[in-house]
Amino acid sequence: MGNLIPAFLKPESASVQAAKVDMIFTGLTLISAGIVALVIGLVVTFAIRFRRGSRANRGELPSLVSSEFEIGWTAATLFVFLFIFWWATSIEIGAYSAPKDAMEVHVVAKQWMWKTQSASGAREINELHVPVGAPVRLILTSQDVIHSFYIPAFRLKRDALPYQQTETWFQATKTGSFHLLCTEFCGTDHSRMLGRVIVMEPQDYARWLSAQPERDGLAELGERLFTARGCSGCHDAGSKVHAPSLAGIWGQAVPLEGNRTATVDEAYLRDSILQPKRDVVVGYEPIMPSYEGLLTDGEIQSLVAYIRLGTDKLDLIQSLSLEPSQNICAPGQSSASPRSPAMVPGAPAQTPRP
Amino acid sequence: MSSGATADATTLANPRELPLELPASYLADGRTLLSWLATTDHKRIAILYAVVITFFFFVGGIAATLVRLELFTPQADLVGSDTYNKLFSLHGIVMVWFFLIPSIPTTMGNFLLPLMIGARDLAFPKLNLVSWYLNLGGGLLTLAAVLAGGIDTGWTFYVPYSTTFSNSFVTLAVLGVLVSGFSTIATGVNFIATVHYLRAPGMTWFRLPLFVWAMYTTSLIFVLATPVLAVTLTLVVAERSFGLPIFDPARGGDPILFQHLFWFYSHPAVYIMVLPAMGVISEVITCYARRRIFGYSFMVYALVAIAMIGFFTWGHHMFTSGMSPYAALVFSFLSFIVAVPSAIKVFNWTATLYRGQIGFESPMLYALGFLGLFTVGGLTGLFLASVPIDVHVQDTYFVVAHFHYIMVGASVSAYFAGLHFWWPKITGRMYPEAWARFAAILMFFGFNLTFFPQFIAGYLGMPRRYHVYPPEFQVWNVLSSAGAAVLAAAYLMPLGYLTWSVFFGSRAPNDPWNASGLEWRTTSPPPRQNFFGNPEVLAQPYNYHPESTPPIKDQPRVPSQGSLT
Amino acid sequence: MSEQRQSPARAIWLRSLVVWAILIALLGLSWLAAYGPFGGWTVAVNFGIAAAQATLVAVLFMRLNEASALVRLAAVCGLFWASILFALTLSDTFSRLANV
Amino acid sequence: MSAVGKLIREPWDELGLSESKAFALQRSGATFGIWVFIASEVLFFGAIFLLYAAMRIEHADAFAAAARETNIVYGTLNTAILLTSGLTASVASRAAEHDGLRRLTLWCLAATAALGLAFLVVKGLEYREDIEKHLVPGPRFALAQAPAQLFFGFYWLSTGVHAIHLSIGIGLVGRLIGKGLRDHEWLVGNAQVEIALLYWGFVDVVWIFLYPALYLAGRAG
Repeated sequence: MGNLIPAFLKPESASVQAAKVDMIFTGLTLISAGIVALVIGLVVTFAIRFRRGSRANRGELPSLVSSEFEIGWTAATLFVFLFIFWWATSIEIGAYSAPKDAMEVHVVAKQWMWKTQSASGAREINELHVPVGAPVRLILTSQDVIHSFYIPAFRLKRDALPYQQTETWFQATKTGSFHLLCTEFCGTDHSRMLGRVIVMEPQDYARWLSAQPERDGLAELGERLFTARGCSGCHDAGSKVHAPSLAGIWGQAVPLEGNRTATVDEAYLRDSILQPKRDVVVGYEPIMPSYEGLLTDGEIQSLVAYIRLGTDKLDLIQSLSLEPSQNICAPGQSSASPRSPAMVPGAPAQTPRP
Repeated sequence: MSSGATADATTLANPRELPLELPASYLADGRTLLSWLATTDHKRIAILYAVVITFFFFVGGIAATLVRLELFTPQADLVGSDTYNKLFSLHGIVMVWFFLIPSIPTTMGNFLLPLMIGARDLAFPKLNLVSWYLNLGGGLLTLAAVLAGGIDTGWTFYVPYSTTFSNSFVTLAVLGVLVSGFSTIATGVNFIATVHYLRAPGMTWFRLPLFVWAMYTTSLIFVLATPVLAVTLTLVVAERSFGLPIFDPARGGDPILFQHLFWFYSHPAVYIMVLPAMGVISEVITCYARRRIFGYSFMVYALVAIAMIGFFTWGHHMFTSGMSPYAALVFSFLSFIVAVPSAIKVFNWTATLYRGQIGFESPMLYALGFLGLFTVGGLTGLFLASVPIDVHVQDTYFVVAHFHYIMVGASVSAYFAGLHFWWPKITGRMYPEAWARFAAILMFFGFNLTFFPQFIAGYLGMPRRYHVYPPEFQVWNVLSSAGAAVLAAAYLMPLGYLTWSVFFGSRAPNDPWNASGLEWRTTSPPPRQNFFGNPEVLAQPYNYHPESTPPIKDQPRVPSQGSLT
Repeated sequence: MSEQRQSPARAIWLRSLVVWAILIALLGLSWLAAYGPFGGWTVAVNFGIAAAQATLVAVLFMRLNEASALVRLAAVCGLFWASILFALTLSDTFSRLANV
Repeated sequence: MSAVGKLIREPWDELGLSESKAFALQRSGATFGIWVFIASEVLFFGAIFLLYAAMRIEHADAFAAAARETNIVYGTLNTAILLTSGLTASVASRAAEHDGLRRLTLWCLAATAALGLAFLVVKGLEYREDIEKHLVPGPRFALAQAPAQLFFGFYWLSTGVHAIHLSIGIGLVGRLIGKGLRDHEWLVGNAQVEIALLYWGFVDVVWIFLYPALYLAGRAG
C-alpha cells in the first residue's frame, strides 16, 4: 500500500515502526481522500444540477430520505472511525514495549543540545551511533525545559521532561545518517537544536565503539560515590571549602609540602583518601578527614576510575540520578510494581547502587 | 400615508414614506463618541467589537506575513531567532484570543442573537459593555507586552519555559489573555441567559435558528472551559512573578499537569472557534439553496454533542508528552467519537443542497469553500487522533496545517460568509458583489496554496516553530509563502470594498437575500428597539419552501429601510 | 412591630440557625477526625464532611431547594464538567504513578 | 413609577409584561445568570483543587509534613467565621424578600460584611505567622523536602485567590448596605441582593473545601 504515494512525498523510512506508521498513514489518506472526493463531488454535482433556474426536479424529497438516512450515515461514519481507531491502536499497543534485550541509551536534552550515552559507555553530543537491526531503548530527560526528541525517519518522537524520565524505543532497519530534531519549543535556538542518528552495520558499530574512550562502569559508580560520600561537598568547583579541584589532575605532577612533587596515580589517590594528611598539596590546609574504614577497596577503585576519567566529564550521569519521588514518569529505580506487558515499556534500568 | 399597498399589515411600507413616525436606526441613535463608548445597545457593542477584532486580525496578520517571509529560505535572513520566536508567539496569541475566539460570537453573535430570537437586547446589556472593555483591556495589555519587547513562549505558554526560562514579557501578555478570558465568560453568561429568558412568543427551542443554537453551545464552552484557562494563567503569573512553585520540576512540580489544564481549555477553544462558524454556514447555505436545512434536529444534537464531547478529548495534544499510555488510548478513542457529529453536519449541509435553487452570491461561495476546507481539516484531525501517526506528526507542520484548515479555512471563511451575508442588515448598505466574489475565490485558492504544502512538509518531518530549517523542506515553504502572499491580498480586499460600501454603497432593502430569519423582518439597519411591535413566531426556521406557512406573524408596517443619518 | 411581621423573621432565623448549628458541629467533627485513628481514610472522612457542609450551604443557604429546575441544572453542569476534568486528568496521574 | 418599576432595567422593561411579572422574570433571569457564573467558578476552583489532588497524590509525605505546619487554630476559627457569615447572608437574602424586614436585612448584611472582614483579619495574622516561620517558598523555606514548597505554593495561591473573591464579596455586600440605607425600598425583592449573597455562599463553599485541604492533612500520627 505504501507504494501508492510518490517518493518525493514520502519521508525516508528507516525503522520497524516507520513501516507500520506509513501503512496506516497511507490507509487513512486513502479513506480521507475518498470522503473528500465524495463530499466535494456531491457539492459540485448538486451545485450544477440544482443551480438557480435549472430544470431539475424540486419536489418533495423521496420518503426514503429522512431520519433513516441520518441514522444510516451516523452509523457508517461511526463504524469507519472506530475501525481506524482499532487499527491505529492495535499498531500502537503492539509496538509500545521495547524488547527485553534492547540496547539502552540515555538521552539528556538541554538548551540547545542533545547528549547521549549508551549502555556500552559511548558518550556523544548531538549524535547517536546505533547498530542496524538492534532494538534501542531510549531513556530521556532534560536539564532545563521540555524538549522533544524527534527522528522523522523512525517516526519517533518523545518529550524529554526536566526531572522526570520518559521512554521510547526504535529498531533501525537501514544504515545511514538521519535527522534528530527538537520539536518542543525550547527557546532561542530551538530550531538549531539538531543532531544526527547514525545507523551502522553491527561490525562497523563495534569498530566505532572500540575507538571510543574506554568505559567500564566503574567511573559512573565512582561519580555517584563522589557525591554520596560527600567528596563533592569540598572538591566541587563551586564549593566554599578550600579544597583542590580534581578535574583533569590524573597524571599531573602536583607540588607537595617540602618541595616534593607527586604524580597523581592510583597509589597517590588511594593514599590521599585513606591518609589525607600525609601528602597535602601546597597551598591547602590538611582539613580532609580520613576515609579509612568508610570505603571498601572496590569503592576506592571506583572513585579512582572516576577521577581518572575527569570529574568534569560525567555530569551526564549526575543529571540522571534523580530522587525517585520526583520521577513519576519514569520507570522506578527498583521494585517496580507488576505491569501489563502490552502497554508499558520494558523493565526499568537497574542503576548500580553504592 | 395614502398608499393603497399599506392595507396589508404584513407588507413593507412604501419607500417614499420613509419619514414615518418611527424610531431612527441604531446607527443614527446618538452621534457622539460617548454614545458609542457608553452604549448598552447590543448592536453598537457588536460594532465596537468588530473594530477591535479587525485591528487585531491585521496585527496577527502582519506577524504571520513576517513569519512566512522569513521561512522563504532555510537560513535566517530577515530577523533573528528571538524576534522570530516573538513573531510566531504574537501571531498565535493575537489570532487565538483576540481574533478567533471573539470573532463570530462577539460581532455577529452580539448583533444577531437578540434579533434572531425576537428580543430587544441581551439579558444583561451593561455586562455586555463591560465584556467589551475587558476584551479591549486584555488586548491592550497584550499589545503593551509586545511593545515592551514581546513574548517568546508560543501561544501555549508551556511551563517550565514560560515560568522560569523565558526572558520576555510573559506576565504582561498572560495577564492580557486572562482579562480577555473574563470578557469571554461574561459574554457566555449573557448569551445563555438571553436564550433562556428572552425568546419571543412562539420561539420554541426547536424553532431556534441553528446560528442561535451555535451561539448557545459556544457559550456553554465559554462558561465552562475559560475558568480553567484563567487558573492556568494565574498559576503561570504566580510562579513567574511571585515565586510560588506549582509546576517547578526542580521542586517536584509536574509540567504535564499544566498541559492537562491548558488543553482542557484550549481543545474546547477550538470548538469555540468552529461551532459559531457552523451556525453561520447553516444560515447561509439554506438561504442560497432556498431549502430548509436537512435534518434540523440532528444538526442541533450534533452541535450539543460536539460541545459536550469536545471537553473529553484534550489529551490528544499530549500523546508524546510522557502522558500515561492508557490515558492516551482513552483520549484517542474519545477524539474519534467527537468526529462523528462533525461528519453528520457536513453530510447534512451537502444534503441541504439537494433539490435546492442554488445561487452563487459571495456568502454562498465562502460557505461552499468552508464545506471543502472543513472536511479536509476534520479528516486530518483523525490522523492526529491516531496515536502512532500523531507520534510522527505531532508538533510538525502537519499539525499547523490541520488547525489552520479548521481555524482559518473553516472559521475565517465562515466569518467572511457571515460578514457579507449580514452586512446589509448591519450597515444598511450593499457591497460590490463582483469584488466580493473575486475575494472569496482568491481566498479559497490562496488558502489552499498556503496550507496544503504544510501537510506534506509536516509529514516529511519539518517541525513547527522553526526559524531555520533543513534545506530539503524549502520547496514546500516557498509554495506556502507564495500562497500567503495571495491570501494577504485576499484579506485586504474586503477591508477595502466593505469600507467603501459604508460610504458609497447603495441602500440596502430590509431583506436583500429574501431570507427567512427574524432578523430580516425589521429595517436595515434595525432601530434601537430592534423591532416594530412584538414579533411572534409561528413555524420552523428556514422557511424557504413555497408550500409552508409564513413563519412570522409580522409586526405593524415596517419602513423599507432604516435611517442611516 | 406587629405580630404578623415578626413571625416570618422568626421562621427565617429558626431554620437558618438549625442549619448553622449542624455546620458548626460538622466542623468540630472534621477537626477531631483529622487527629483520629482512621489511617488513609482520614482524607475521605475530612472531604466527605466538607462535601456534606458544602451541600448544606448550597441547598439551604444558597436556596437550591427553592430554585427552579433551570438553576439546579446550571449547578449540576458545573459539578459535572469539574468531575470530567478530575476523572480524565487523575486517570493519567494515577496510571503514570502505577508505572513507577 | 412604582418602587418595583424603578428597579426594572432594559431589556426586561420592554417585554410587554406587567410590572410585577417583568420584575419577577428579571429577578429569575439574574438568579440564573449568577448561577451560570457560579458553575463557571466551580470549574475555576475545580482546577485549583485538581492541582492539589494531583500534587498530593504524587507527594503524599511531603504534603502531610507541610500541612502540619499550618496553624489549625486560625484555620478552624476562620472556617467557623465564614460558616456564620453564611448564616447571616442566608437570613439577609430571605429577609430581603419581606417588606417589613428591612432593618433585619440591613443588620444581617452588616454582620455578613463584618464577619468577612474578620476573616481577612485572622487570615492576615496567619499570614504574618507563616512569613515568620519561613513558610514562603524560596531559598529560605523552612522545610527540607522540596515538594513541601509545592504545598505552600498552593497554600498561598489558593488562600490568596479566595481572599480576592471574599474581598469582592465584601464590596458587593457593602454596596447593598449603602444603597439600602439611602433608598428605603431598594432592598425589597431586589435581585442584586440575592446575587451578591449567592456569590457569598459560593465563596463560603470554596473555603469549606480549602479547610481540610490546607489544615487537616497529616494531623494524625
